[in-house]
Amino acid sequence: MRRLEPESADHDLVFQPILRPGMWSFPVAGVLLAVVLWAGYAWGYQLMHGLGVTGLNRPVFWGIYVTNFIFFIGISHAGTLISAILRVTHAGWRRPITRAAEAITVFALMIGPMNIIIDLGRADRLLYPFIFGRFQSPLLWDVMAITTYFTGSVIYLYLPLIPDIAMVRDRLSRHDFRRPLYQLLSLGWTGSEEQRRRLSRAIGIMAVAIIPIAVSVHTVVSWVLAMTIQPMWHSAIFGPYFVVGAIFSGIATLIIAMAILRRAFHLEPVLTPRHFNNLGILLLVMTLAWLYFTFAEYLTTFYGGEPSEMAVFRAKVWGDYLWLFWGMVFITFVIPFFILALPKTRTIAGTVVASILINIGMWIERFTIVVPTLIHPRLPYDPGQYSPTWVEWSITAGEFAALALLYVIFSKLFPIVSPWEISEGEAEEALKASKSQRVVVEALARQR
Amino acid sequence: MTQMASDGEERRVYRWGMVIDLDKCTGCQACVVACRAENNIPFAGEEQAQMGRAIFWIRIMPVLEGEYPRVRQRFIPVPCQQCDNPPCIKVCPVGATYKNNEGVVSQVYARCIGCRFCTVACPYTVRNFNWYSPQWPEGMDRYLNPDVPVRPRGVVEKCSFCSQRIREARMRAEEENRPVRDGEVVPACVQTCPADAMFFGDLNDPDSTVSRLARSRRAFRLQEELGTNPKVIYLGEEDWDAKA
Amino acid sequence: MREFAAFLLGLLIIVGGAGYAVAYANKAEEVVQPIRFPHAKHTSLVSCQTCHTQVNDTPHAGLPKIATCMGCHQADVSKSPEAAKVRQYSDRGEEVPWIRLYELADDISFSHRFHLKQGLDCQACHGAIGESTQWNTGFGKNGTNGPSGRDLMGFCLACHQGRGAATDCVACHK
Amino acid sequence: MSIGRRTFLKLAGTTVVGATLLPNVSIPLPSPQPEAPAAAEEPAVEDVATWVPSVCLQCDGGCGIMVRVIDGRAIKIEGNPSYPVNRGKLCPKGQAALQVLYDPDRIKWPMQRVGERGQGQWRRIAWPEALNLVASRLNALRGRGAPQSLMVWSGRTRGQMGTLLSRFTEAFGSPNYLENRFSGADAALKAHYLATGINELPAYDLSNTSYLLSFGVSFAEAWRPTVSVLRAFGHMRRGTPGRRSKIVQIDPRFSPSAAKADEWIPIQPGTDALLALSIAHVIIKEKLYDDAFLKDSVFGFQDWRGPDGQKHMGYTALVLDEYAPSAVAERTGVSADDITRLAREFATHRPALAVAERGVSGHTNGLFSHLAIQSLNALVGSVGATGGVIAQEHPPLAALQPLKLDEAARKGLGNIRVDRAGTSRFPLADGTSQGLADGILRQDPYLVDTLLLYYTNPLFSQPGLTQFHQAFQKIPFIVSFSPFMDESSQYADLILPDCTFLERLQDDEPPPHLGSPVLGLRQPVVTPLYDTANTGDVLILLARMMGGAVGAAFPWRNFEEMLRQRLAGLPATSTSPAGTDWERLRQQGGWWDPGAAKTEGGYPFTTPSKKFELYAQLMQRGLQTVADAGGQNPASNPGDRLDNMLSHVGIGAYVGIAAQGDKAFLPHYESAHFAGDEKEYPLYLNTYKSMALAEGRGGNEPWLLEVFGPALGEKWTSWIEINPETARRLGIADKDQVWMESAFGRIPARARLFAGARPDTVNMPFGFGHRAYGRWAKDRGANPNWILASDGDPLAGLVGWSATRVKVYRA
Repeated sequence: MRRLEPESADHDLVFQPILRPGMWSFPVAGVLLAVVLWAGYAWGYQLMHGLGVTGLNRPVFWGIYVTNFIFFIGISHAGTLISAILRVTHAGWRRPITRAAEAITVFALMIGPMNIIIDLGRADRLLYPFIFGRFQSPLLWDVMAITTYFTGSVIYLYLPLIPDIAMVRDRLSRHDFRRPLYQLLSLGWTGSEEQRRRLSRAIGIMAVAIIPIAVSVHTVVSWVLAMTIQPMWHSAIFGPYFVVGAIFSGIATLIIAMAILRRAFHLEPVLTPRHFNNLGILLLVMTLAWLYFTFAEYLTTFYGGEPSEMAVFRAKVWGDYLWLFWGMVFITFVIPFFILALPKTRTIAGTVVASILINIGMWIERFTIVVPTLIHPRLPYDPGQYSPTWVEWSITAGEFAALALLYVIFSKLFPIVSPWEISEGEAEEALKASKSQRVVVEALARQR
Repeated sequence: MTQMASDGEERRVYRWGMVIDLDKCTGCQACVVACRAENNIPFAGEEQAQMGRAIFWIRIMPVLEGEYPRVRQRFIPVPCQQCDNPPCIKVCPVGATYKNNEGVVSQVYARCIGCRFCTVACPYTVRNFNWYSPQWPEGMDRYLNPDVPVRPRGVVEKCSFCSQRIREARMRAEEENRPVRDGEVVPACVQTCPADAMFFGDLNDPDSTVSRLARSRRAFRLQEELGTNPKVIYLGEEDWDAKA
Repeated sequence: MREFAAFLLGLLIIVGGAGYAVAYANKAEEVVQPIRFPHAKHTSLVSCQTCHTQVNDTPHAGLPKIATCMGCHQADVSKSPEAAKVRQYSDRGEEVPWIRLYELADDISFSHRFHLKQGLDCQACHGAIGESTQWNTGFGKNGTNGPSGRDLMGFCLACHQGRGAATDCVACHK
Repeated sequence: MSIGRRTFLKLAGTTVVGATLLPNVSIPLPSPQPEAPAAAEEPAVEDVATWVPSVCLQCDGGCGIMVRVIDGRAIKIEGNPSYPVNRGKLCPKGQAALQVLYDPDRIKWPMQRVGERGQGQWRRIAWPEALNLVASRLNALRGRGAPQSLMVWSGRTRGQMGTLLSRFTEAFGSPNYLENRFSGADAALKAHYLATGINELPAYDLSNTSYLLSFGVSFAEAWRPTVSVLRAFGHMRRGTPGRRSKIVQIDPRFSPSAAKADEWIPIQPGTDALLALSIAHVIIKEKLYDDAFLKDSVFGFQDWRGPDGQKHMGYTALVLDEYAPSAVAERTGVSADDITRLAREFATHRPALAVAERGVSGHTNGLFSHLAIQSLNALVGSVGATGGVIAQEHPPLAALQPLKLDEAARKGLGNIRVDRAGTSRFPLADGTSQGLADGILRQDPYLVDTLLLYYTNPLFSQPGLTQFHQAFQKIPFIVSFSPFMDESSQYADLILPDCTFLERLQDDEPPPHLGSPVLGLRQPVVTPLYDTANTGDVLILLARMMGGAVGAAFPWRNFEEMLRQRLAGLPATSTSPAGTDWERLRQQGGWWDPGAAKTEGGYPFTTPSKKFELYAQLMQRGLQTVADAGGQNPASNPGDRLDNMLSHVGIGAYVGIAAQGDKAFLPHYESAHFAGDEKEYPLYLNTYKSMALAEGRGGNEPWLLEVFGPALGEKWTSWIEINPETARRLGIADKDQVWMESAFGRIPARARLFAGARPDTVNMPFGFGHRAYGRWAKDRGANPNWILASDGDPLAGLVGWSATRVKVYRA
């Protein structure tokens, strides 16, 4: 077997950002950092004064922090789940995008649960769930599932990174200050047969293991709502509904990230329209699945006509949330469906537009799941109202900025497209004399 | 019901319950104010109150029906329903709320992390959250009840059936080696109710006033269908039955 | 290897510092009472209730009022110069500013009366303070004898569990 | 804490010097504050609660309370379980009273105005200086021979405070003592007087009533004594096995009372008398009345012949002639069938009781409507009977020294009142605020030089506020005794702050309702927080500083001494110690004697006929007296005959009472007048009191503000209720900000659509719209008094709270 050393110049492209960082990233990172810092200030302000600085109230005890939580946990499925499924199913076209997807997972999982901490009335008692935890609480299930998922995702991101880190290590000059970092992280990777065998085995196990974990995570997230007896929360399909929504928004996020990386790092040869096309088809499947679940959920509620449920249903479908709700349906289903169904529009631009709309729509979906139920509690009290304050919006903006910022930093430190995996693929393809792989290689060559 | 204490003595186990007679209740809100005075509940002020941030351990739910001139309105005082199967307790991640052996759903302020899972899980929306630190402007803290702690910002609080009063009565009874007598202990709301529409006592004692009233044909519980099995029992309104 | 040593050293500093801080926080603060009061001398003559007059009737034991002290010390029963201080306070019409040793957290409800009626004696909680011959030995604020701030809940709970007394949170917590 | 007491002690013990006009008197007074009970002193035991009995003063009800005091701090208020008025129960106002005591915006010491009126600039002034100021001014007034220029205006006077204030005014020589104690209920009082001769509010045995016709009575919110009424309500509902009383609420607004009633009759505003009299029509026609009672105890049921042989029309003839159900159905908005049904139910479910209150008396025809409604009780024999109107016994207090007037006082008292009560302008009034602002403004009949305000806040609570503000500017010197910086105190020149009711000693007789006599003892539960003093003490001190006949009228060292003298008359009963046993009286919280109630055995009528008078001879004679003394009114000539006065020259010309001859003295319907043109102002404005704030005195208590309007979930602000259909027509949505405009101005309001509002009426609560009164009350909501007409009833000068038309439009 061909030794996997990076003399293959095709790979220089993906190392470019690390070896010769362009200056463009600093202003971008600066802006993102500013937003994050502002959010930090907002959080500090909230810690100082209490949750009163939000728009939360009785009965709307949960608002966009919980919305964000669900949303970020949702997009975390971009990642690991997709790449694992693709890996397990030996989808060859996955190779250039797995890294990008896995990174999204890890970062979304860092940010998502932050919302729970931000949402705590007593952040100083953060460790209590670990000290005094009660397993009957779905929140504890969340803690467990997310911790496991996060650990798994980090490992799953890290394992395929090892050979790449080693490659970077070997390409950095002896005096480069970053060298010790890569030295440490590469765990003495030499690319020996034994190492490669073990790595491949480890990745294989993780890929299988991560799928049920990922499914369980969003199921459990949905159960935080579904385990209560609140109208339009207490639903048996919430688990799969949320998982489908999570994968849906995850793919959309991945497409957006890929498009940005493609432009930013000139990865056009690696991330080809084919990838977008394939992901677009996946997205099309998911939007149909999402619509199916949404329809099932709402039809069941409507047909049952239970009064408390109908109060929430009415609010969403033709009440105060009419615009949000139908807007959501429009931008998460109607428009994306047409874009993605027609091969003509299933282009890079088309899938990106659809993905942006879908992500906005999915955030709104989370919001319209969380808030209208709380606004219409079971007892017909003075109905609630909720308008988030600058603190909540700032922190929300900060979270999206933080995701982007982490991504930028990551992409400057590690190859965002795995040269090793591509090489691995090349090796496989070479055996199969795959045409498509050659196209990539040729494209890479052309690019150079 | 009794239970054996370790020294072999039989000890009475109470199961506190409340009965609210809606036929008598006039919605005057004396219970609401009495509760706030007894339990050191701060007032929220206009801005916060309009946002729905005012804390009430018991509140009046006005149910208005019909159109002019055939209008009907009921006033339903809603304290914590003290469910026997409380949805709030199940969801608490740290055990900051629990049902004690006398059936009272209690909140442990020192344990609560303020995640508000219990407040959203409660189908009666009777749990409250301290959005800000409680405030008693310029000397108004002088009327604070030393028997009840002041809750800090960021924790959930709720009706305790005036547990400080129950504790006091139980200790007095134990000192005198007798059970707590029917009517000996009442929460602040029950004590003040001008129309005598509220009752409090031991549901384990079949002869207590609350047990007797709970067996009434008029008796119902809020959202019985949820299976929460509240220990706050309502008595419905009656009609004047002369043939018109 | 050197890193490992540094790591160990750092860990040692952190753990040690924390331990010291905890120990320091729990160190009994020695209290200087306005009058050097030997408990033993009094308990050999009278019961605790003689001076802590409220203990049978109220939740509080009560610190002795000057009138209580003067019940005996009106006459020169003791040659101690400390006893003379009692009369000086009385002459000035002042109460003795005793410093309370045992304080409970704000959210604790505790009744002396109730616990006495349950047949407990003072020593059950207050240990040997009644036998102290020195006015301040070992008895500091939230001190080492009897219930203290350190693990008061554990102390109470152990007894409650042993006697089958209430262990419900709201039995003691407000 | 004790500044107040110390300063006052010093003052009381000091020879008053430097007041040239004053006799140099030395008044050796002990502490004007009675010793507070044990709790307020150094606690005998630490941290242990004591319960101090006292009497609530959050409304006119007068409930017995027990205040939990720990370390000198008042912690919680509960009802006094043995007090007969409330039996351990308390309303939200009583529960919130600690916020009166601990209100940070209280007036903490005497203050003198330094800025312009109403600007709110003050300087602290010592008590001796302040009292000297008042004493010398008042003595100067007497010196000038114008004692009538003093006006004393009081509100919630309880027990001996009323006696003290009126005695002071009389001894001083001014006829201008105005007490608006029962504002809104005064028509009930007057009607009760005209029919029975007893000049006080009627007492109702509500608990035992089987059928209650409630005309505009807010029994569930604001009918005194609140708690007693609510207790009675509970009893009517489920108190007696096998009997659940029926309550019919006749009210333009679907109030909480209507919600709790069995039936709601949304009557056309101002037509209550029509409905009542047509019910009477059915009862008479179907002979459902109590024949025996009518024969023995009622005067004027049938036509009758006077001593001069002249034939007079009786009640029956009038009612049968004019008020058939079919004749009134359209005007009242109640169908003839309903009227007939109500009449039959009322007459056949005895004891039945018809009561009326604010909702009825708020109209210009209120007094006559009250007479009509009250007559129903006579028809079914519910006067002096269980479950009906019952006689009220009073505690037998020892008499005070008779008042000896000097020449100056006699001369001053010879003047007519500023408000023209008792003249042909308001012939049946004892005092009225209706013509008052006008009288002060025009200095007609004379200048009001000095005004003392006790527990009343006219610049907030009187209709026609604009005029009252102008009038107050015309008064050279205003003294307020208020513990709070209310609107009227802001216009004062000097404030001599009273203690709040939880800090002072006072006696308290509840309004009539139990039948049996009660005298509560309000005692300080804590030592006064600030340098404030009980106005009772201050008044006695002031009188003694003034010396002369005024000083001699107050021979007591302080209020407690006077109180003890009066209470000495109370005998020991099975439930209470004798009045001389001061300590036990204090421990119990008052004196009462349930055994003395007379629910059976008739009614102590003091009318000329010694019967219940359907034909009100007292009215006839009262008007005749005024007519005979006609010279007092420039518009009437001496020797005017009564008929003339009524129809042409006198009252008729003023107010337009339509009825003539006998009909005028019988319960009848006068049409109600509403200020404002019907075309321009198409909606009736119906004002009401709420449970939480009543007339507005609770506006500085956050606990009450936060629970203000339970029916609509409103809090911290006021609103107007509009029928949804009307609102739709006006283009107004729920919670819109709107203007409500009458012929007298406009106020902003928050519109709430409410199915319980009549399409032609908007409802607005009192209690908001303060322009002063502390941080929580100030600038919150709106006060309808700014746009209410100041007219009302023409005979007794009663205020027309709902006699104004308005229009509503979006802001």
